Amino acid sequence: MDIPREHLVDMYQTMVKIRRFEERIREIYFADKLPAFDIAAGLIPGEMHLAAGQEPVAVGMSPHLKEGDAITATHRPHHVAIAQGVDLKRMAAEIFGRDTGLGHGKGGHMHLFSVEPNFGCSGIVGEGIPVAVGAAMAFRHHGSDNVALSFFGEGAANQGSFHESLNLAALWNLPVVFVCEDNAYAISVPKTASTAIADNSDRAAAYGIPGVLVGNNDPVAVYEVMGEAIARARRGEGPSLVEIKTDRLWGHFEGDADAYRSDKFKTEMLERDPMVGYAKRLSDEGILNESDIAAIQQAMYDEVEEALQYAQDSPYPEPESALEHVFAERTVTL
Amino acid sequence: MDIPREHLVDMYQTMVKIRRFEERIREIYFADKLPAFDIAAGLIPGEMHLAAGQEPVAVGMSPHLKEGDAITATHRPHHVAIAQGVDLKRMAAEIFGRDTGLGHGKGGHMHLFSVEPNFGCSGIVGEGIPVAVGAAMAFRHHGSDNVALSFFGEGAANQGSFHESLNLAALWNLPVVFVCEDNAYAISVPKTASTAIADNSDRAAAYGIPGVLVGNNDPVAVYEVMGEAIARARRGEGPSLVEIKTDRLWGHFEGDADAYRSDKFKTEMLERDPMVGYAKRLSDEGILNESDIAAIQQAMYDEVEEALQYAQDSPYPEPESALEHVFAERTVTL
Amino acid sequence: MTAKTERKLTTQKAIAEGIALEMRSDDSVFVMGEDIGTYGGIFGATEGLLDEFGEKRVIDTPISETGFIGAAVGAAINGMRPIVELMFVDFFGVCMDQIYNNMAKIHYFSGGNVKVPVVLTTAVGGGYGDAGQHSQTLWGTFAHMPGMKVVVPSNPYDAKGLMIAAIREDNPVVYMFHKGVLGLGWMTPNPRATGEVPEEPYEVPIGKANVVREGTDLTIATIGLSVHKALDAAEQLEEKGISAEVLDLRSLVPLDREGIVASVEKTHRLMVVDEDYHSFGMSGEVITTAIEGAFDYLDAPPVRVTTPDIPIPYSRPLEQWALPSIERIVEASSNLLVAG
Amino acid sequence: MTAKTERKLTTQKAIAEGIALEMRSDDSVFVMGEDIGTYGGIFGATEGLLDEFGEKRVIDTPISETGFIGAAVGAAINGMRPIVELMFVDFFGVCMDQIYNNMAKIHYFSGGNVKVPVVLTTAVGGGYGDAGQHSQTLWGTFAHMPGMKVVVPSNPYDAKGLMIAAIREDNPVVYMFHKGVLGLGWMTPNPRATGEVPEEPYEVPIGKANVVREGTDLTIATIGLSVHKALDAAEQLEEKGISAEVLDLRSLVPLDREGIVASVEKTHRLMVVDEDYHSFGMSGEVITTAIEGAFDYLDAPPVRVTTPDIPIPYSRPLEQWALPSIERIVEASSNLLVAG
Ligand SMILES: Cc1ncc(C[n+]2csc(CCOP(=O)(O)OP(=O)(O)O)c2C)c(N)n1
Ligand SMILES: Cc1ncc(C[n+]2csc(CCOP(=O)(O)OP(=O)(O)O)c2C)c(N)n1
Ligand SMILES: [Mg+2]
Ligand SMILES: [Mg+2]
Repeated sequence: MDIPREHLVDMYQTMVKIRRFEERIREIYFADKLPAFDIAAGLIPGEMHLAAGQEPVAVGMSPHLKEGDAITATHRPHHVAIAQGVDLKRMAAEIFGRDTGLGHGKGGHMHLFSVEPNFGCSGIVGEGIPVAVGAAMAFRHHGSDNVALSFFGEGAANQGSFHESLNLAALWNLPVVFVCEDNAYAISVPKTASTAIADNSDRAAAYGIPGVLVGNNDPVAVYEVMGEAIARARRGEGPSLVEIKTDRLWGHFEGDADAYRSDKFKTEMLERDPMVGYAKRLSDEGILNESDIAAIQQAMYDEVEEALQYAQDSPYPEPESALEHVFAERTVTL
Repeated sequence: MDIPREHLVDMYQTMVKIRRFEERIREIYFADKLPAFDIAAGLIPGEMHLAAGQEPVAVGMSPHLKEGDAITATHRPHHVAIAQGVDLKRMAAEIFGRDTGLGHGKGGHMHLFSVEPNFGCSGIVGEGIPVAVGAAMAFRHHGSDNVALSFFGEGAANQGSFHESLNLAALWNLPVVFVCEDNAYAISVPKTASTAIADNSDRAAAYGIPGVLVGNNDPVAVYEVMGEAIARARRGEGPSLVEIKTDRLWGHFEGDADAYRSDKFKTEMLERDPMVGYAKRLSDEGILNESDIAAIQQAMYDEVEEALQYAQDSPYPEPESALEHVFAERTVTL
Repeated sequence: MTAKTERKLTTQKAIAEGIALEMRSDDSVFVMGEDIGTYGGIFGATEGLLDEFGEKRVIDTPISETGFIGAAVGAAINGMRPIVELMFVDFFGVCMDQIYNNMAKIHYFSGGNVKVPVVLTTAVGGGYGDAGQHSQTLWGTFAHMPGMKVVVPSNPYDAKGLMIAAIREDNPVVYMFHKGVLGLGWMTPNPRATGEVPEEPYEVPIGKANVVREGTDLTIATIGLSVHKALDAAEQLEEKGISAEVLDLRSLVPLDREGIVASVEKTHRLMVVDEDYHSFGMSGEVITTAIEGAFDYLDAPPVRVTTPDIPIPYSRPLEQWALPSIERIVEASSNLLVAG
Repeated sequence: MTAKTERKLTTQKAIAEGIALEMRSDDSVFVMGEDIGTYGGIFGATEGLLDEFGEKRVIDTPISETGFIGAAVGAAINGMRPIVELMFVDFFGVCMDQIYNNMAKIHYFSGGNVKVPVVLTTAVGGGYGDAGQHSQTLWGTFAHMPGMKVVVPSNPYDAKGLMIAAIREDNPVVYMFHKGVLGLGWMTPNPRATGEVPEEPYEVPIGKANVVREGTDLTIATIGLSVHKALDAAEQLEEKGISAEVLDLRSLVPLDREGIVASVEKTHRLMVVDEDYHSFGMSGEVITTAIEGAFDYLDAPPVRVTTPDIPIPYSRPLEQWALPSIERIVEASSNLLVAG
């Protein structure tokens, strides 16, 4: 399969954007919480789950998306949201709890909802999986060829919602791609202590759908496998399950001492950082030279800074606005 | 595998007992509800799920049980309870809502709990599956070689608890046998409309455990498969999933018009009634002659009548006793 | 409100008719759940819909409540108006996350950008020997958690009007029908379960209580089947010279606090009849509402007739003793009148 | 009650110590849950247990709450005394059936023949920006359903004593620890989260409220972190010459109704502070309890300071505005004193 050059470059560009965003959020998150870390303090309070290292999972999908495709992601949503093109400014503003945020500050980093692109995520493991099934039902009803994608971790694959959702999508032959981001850990619990078999992709057989494994954290491999799974769904040939072995470079959430992963594991993981590997590959293959890469990095850094600045400059919502948006006003007319 | 004669006879005897019990409960259930059926009226109010036709699933297991083995069953529990040897009198009394019942009338036919034998059931689909996993954890902790069995219908195999429980049992290599009673229907919903694949036994692969299919409703085939699964668990070799194709001869609950199953399906089903087939086999093979069979039937009929009489003669609990047994009195001493 | 006709329906048929009318006028409405197609719903709430609208819009599901209720949420976000049935409310425990954490909160999390117009229908209530996992009402549980409206019709007219209003709502609505008010042929006959229902579509506003019987001596605030029991009790009380006002709350979210306060200001005495568990539920909330709004009007402490904090027992004498009964309402009313 | 020592612990360490003591004396006690082993529990409630007791008795689980909580029920029925952790109470929706329909009802269904001694531990509470699916308390939800005791310690001494009592109970106990009272190094420092704790095992009886501050002008009945806020408010009120009695309910099931009534009979005024959602929960039940037991003693209608019926918002100004605060308690107290 030969991949259009712009896709290869787009993927790199998006990877840089994601990584930079996560790095800067991390800095800002800690900046005003240290030395005595207080989770409630600072510009960004609460839990913060960052996806550095998992960029390939997200960027390999995005070139295959079209307008209206729906994505449900997890508590670790930034990479997927950025790869789908969620407004970076409004996303940053939401993470900063500002009125200009996607949810006017009501949701926060685990509850990012965007209408166009069609994105949502949640703080409950496995909660988004059946939601993607329902989005696919709506697409079929409307006769569109849109596809729904649901991202979830390998830990979520042991939650009942995984089983129920895959059975429903297979039974009804719905256009859904289930994407298992296997970073080998659910907080401190290694996959070997949570999952009775080695590869969740083998669980596709329990639903009679294709199960494909991407054994490394390579954006190009993800691109190819996701391309086929999405195309298949678009053609009306039904759902598939894609499992991607990836790496969570940092702790489960920021502040996690990460003592449960051995130094050896962590060192090896950092050595295979996909940012480095993919950049090298692109230059080796002559697709990007050093100055291209430098230019891309600068452009992405600027875009991220702009978004973060927008967020920090935005006002907080009024306290009383907490009472708004519990219920929608009636719009249906009699 | 040659099967001891007494096992073959025991299985028949128990099948007769189960069938007779279900037939008589059915008569009594309707007796005082007709002509104008009122579910709240009569000696036995509420929903009544009977297992006529599913006797082989239960009796094929029982010769392999030993004292202390735990069973969790479903909303359709009588056949399994009788096959495990739950006290027929106290079980009948519970179904009649009497103070002498297993639960002093508090539980009813979907909530039969017995300490010895170790039996429980529930009204929520899939609820008993993880309970069996926990029983197996206790057995291992106590160093016993007891086994836990969980019975559930093919409809329950699409409930999240099925997935979570099988993964746990496989992960922890626990002595559990998961028994899927596939009668092809979940109330009115045929398996083809609920399950993305043909055989739930194939789902065992998602947990790396053996999955065995008993393709017909033959007690001897069940005996052999369950014998191996139970022995395997007792040897400490871990869980298995057994699926048995069986028939629910009557409606989902009594009063169900059963209009969703075609006359053709129902006629063929009645033609393959395992009671008839198994009796014929035993006489063909010279294991039982006509008078043996007649004697067995008489004995079982008498035992069932005795239990039903005991139930009807037993007093109702005092209304105020509804307040008892919400909480247990403290027995642990400081 | 449109003029009534002479046509009489059971509550069950009124619900099905309300759904059918909206499905005809709005193609985005569809129904999903266990046994709601061929079977027409275990309690008949979807009777006849499969024949008229076909398998694409009337969808029988596997026993996967988390899966298909979560799917209803996803469909609603993407332009549909799903009606999804949880066969018995007692089963909520296998799927509550999708209901209270997802369906009910997405609109809020999105700051109003995403709408989730789901109607979750579910059967509630006991009294017919179905034991502890098939007899609960649990409306207090649903009403405690924000983001979903909770309606409980007690008669055919309200059932149709509330269903149509619920379907047209842009918010999640939990629509609880009590098995005892449906007028099912296989349940104990209940004359109050049949009544006049206009054939055309109409709405009953969600959030307005209904004075189903005017009275002056005490207010009996209740919901669901207990409305019928309160009305029967009120007739007996009248013979004793006690004039009871019966307030059918009709919805718990929104709760018509003004309606409660207004009635108490008139009668000066309050009884709450609640088939749900006694503590931490509807009875305490309604009484507190009266205290907050009409403290100085109360001539005696409000009382409650509820189901005690026990699992619903199976055996008839136990269950009948535990659930609110006409006798208990009459007795408590008499006591309330002499109190204070 | 055994004599206190000078030794001080945080609430988190007191919980872990209580569990360790019982595990030493009773081999049937074991712990199961997500990240409770190597990690020691996300909130440290099981810190050190894996090292002392090993993998057989301190078991990390997959993210399968229905599976492992159901397994705890099965283990309890078969002679074990499991302590099972639901990491955040907000996750109850994926496993509530095993909790309320199974764990809490089997003893009743069995007519007392089967015991289910499970301790379900879970973290509750907000105030640190963790948003709408990680900040709820939901004790009203658990207290509404019969068959499980519900305890909520507010300090280290009670935390250890209630844990030991819970483990020794032959009934299911839902043990809710508020993140804000644990004394965790990564949470906003809270001096009240550290206190004297005897080293030996002892019990705090489940079902007895605790007057943590004596007062004469009003009763502030509350639970969890709000006990600390009420105590802080009481100090400010004292400067205004208002004497507030603070009642730490400590458990909702059983609810110490006598304790509530006794305090109200003394102060004649009641405020309930509840971090849980406003409606259909603890605040209404406690007020109704006072009305039923001390109506004639009340000089003014009881008031409540609660979290409104909204999902917990993420943004700090919104969340801080929505949750009960010292300021709101002080202001409502002052109003309550002039009312009536
Ligand atoms: C139902 C539920 N259980 C537990 C949690 C707590 N929790 C949040 S993230 C997480 C680990 C998830 O692991 P995985 O699915 O592999 O995703 P990852 O964090 O590795 O991206 C857990 C246990 C939760 N949010 N929801
Ligand atoms: C969680 C849950 N969902 C739905 C029901 C209602 N219900 C009771 S039995 C049943 C069908 C079960 O089918 P199956 O598991 O095949 O068992 P069978 O009745 O065929 O023996 C259903 C849907 C329930 N009791 N619990
Ligand atoms: Mg992971
Ligand atoms: Mg079946």
